[in-house]
Amino acid sequence: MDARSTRGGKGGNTEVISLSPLAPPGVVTSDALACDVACFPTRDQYFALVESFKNDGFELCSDVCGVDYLEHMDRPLPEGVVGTRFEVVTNLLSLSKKQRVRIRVQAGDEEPEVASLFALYPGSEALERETFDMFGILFSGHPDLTRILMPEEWEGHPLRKDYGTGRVPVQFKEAPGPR
Amino acid sequence: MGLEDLQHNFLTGQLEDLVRWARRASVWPASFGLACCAIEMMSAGAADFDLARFGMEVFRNSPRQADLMIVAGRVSQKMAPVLRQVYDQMMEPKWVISMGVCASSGGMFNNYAIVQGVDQIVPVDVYAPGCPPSPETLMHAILTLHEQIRTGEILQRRQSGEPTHLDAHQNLWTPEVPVAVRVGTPK
Amino acid sequence: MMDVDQYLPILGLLILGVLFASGSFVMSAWLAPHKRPTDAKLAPYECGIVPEYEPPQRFPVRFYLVAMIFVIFDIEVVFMYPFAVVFRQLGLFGLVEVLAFSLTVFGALLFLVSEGALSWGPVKHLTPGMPARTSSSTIVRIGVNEEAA
Amino acid sequence: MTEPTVRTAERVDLLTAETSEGAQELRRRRDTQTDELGRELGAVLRVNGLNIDPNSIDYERRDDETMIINMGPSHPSTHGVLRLMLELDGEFVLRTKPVIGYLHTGMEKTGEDLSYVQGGTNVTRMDYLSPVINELSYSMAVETLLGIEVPERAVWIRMMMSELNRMSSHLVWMATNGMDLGSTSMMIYGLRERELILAFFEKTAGLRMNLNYVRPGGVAADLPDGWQDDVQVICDTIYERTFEYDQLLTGQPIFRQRMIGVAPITAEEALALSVTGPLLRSTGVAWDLRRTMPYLAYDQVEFDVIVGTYGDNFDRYAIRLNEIRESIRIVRQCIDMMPRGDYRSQDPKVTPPPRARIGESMEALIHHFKLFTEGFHVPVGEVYSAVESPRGEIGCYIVSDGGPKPYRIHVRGPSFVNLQAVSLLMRGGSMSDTITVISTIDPVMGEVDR
Repeated sequence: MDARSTRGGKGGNTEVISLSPLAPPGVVTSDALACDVACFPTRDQYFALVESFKNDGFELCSDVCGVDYLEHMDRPLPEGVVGTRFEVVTNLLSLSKKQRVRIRVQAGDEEPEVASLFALYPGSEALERETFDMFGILFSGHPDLTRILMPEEWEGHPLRKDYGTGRVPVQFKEAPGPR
Repeated sequence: MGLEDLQHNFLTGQLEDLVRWARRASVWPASFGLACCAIEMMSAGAADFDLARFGMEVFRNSPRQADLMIVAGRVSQKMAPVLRQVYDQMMEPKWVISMGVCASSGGMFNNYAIVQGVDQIVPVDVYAPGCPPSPETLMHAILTLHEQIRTGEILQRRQSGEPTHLDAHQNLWTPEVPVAVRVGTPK
Repeated sequence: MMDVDQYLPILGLLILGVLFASGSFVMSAWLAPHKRPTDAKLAPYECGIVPEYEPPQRFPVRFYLVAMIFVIFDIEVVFMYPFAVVFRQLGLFGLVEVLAFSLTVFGALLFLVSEGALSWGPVKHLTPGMPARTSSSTIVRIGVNEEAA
Repeated sequence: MTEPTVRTAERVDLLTAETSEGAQELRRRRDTQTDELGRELGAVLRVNGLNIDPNSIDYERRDDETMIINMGPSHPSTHGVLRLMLELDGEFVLRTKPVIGYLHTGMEKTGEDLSYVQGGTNVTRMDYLSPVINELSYSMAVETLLGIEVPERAVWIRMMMSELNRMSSHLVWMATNGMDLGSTSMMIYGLRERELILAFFEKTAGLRMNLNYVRPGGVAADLPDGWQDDVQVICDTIYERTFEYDQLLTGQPIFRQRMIGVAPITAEEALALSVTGPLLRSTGVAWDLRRTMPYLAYDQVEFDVIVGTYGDNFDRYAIRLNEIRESIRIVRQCIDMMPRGDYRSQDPKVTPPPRARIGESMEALIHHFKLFTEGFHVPVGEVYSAVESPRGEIGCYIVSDGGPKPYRIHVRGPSFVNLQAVSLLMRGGSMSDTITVISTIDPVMGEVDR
């Protein structure tokens, strides 16, 4: 199914993005699943790939977020990529070439850990803190990896799939209150 | 010996009505804007829906000079102790309007992050429905509060059915130790 | 003894002052509702957060310099009052005397200002051509055709 | 009289512990490492290659010389519940650390429980000053996943509504910025003009704010008839009012003193901090998604992208003021070129049958019932669709696993990223400049904390 529609929001030119020459070898790219191109580096190719993109004209790192594939470990992935539970999705934007590229790196199952992009893009500091706060994905090399959205002594990472939504059953009788 | 030690009799009857009327006419809100309801509260205070007509000319920023706290918006778990702290620091007599469904009952966000109803933290007097309540709804809530003030007991506002004569050492206002405000981590 | 009645008005003023001050204290203690200080209410208000660190006692010296300027003018005015009362009798001599006095005091003020007591402004990163701008002179409009490279 | 409660130490600690956030706070100088002191020069310092000389930090400044205060959650001029911890040396700001999360509503978790039909109501409450633009980025993401086409009229209605929403958001900014700088009359004028737009929203979508108007597949309802002269009145009144604001604020010495030359930012610092929107355009970088990556029908209307020169507060004010005029220009072209046709795509997968047919045919009833209870299924895939909101690039990243509910929905909030420039913009400035810096960044805490 071609998920591309002319009026759709992706904008920019959609032909497959050629990796810059200094990108580490063996990085799989495919655009079967998405409108823009997605690259699937492994954990140790991740920092080098982002660095190659930065030198290739991607000046702005617009988004870093985590995804928890607990129920979809068998999701469709290009061949040669081993799907793990946690994934970090980074979105780079090139102002000169008016292009976006999405980098999906598999972050591992139990203690997900990925290199931090702070040295390349200081703007990703808060985004990585939020991903750590919500998913528990560690970012090695991050200046101060603490919680950003949840209160300090909160246990657990709320956006994980095995974390309950904390729904309170709707009470119709007199609600408990300090009255 | 303060105003609340006065016995109810014909001599002091008029004085109480006078004090209640005066208090109703100039209730100053503490601007406790949290989310979308805060924008509606601002437009309620601005030119078109002027709140100044009800004596609420100015939104006091420090709780020391405010009588009414309008909780405008959704109260998150991180914000709950701060809300309680600001409420405690307000001078008596003080009232609370819970503006919007998120403040009144958690609204559409029934999840780990939102306190399901601000009356688990502070005693609330008037609940304003709506998401966000339009300025007219907020004004209706304010007028209901004015009625409560005008007809309510003069100072023993918190306890209903309490003997009118007040024991000076009895702490009737708010519980001494702040209520355990953080609902904790639901699993 | 006959000049005692000269001081009667001052006595009257003194009594009125004391009466007013003590009266307001007594009335407010008598009529105010019962104070119920809780810990939260006594805590300093810092936008809802109870601060952990006590504010440092040593304030930067710049605040004291401003206080100094006030003291200078205060002293000057204190000496003006008695002068104003006997202003006519003293005549020219009094005028010159007061002018000399205020000149010396003004010297102290000049020293203070030269020390930078009043240069408080923030670190302004002013580049040439910045100040004289209007809301349309400071922006560049990029239309459809001239695409900024 | 009641005995005064002695503020014994451990009772105060109970109170302090209640509201303190531990590691997220700004610690005192003696227990922070040297590179963390770099926050004094903004987080950008720790990136090599940028011309900030690290020896301008006074390392041996002792703790009792500086004061750490909270410009905390309930503060009149922090535009919502943003808490800034400032380290002050007398009147000047050294280090700043924003502590956010006081309005965290768990919207991304709630978004995973709502079907695609209901998702709009959740997303629209994120950036409550520009609800239409949130819904637009969400709906375009869903439509790209579904691969469906939106009819021509719906595209133009969406564009006009999002431009009106940009105007109302900039008007609120003009109002609160004026109020922060002491001009309460600007507050009254700004919110008075905004009422005109809100009245039109109420007439079209039924709600003043949080209107669930732009939905996957088109818009909720057609424009009310006679909408042309409503919008015409809005455009004319607000256009001449912008010159009144210009006259009121631009020549005013206090306004100029507090805005000109305060908190400048250069292009590389802005790009390094991934700042977008008026904050980035004020440094001279002409990046406006409506122009560079056109979506909807922005390539068929002509408008100007406003770019600043010095990158200071005054530029950001001038950009927002002129962007109101540009939006008016776009809305006027929308009135003339609004195509006819239906306002919602006729694809049965997304659009429920018209109300009248439900009474007649059983399938229509079943179709309507199924659509609104379970919602439509979206094919497997992921998409990131970005749109230009008044504060910057708002992007909606949806991962769908074929079910009626999004498997993961993440919204990239522009103010969440722009807030990182706070420590860089505020260093060296005076305490009163922090107010103007927060105001010109224009954060909306709903989309920062999501």
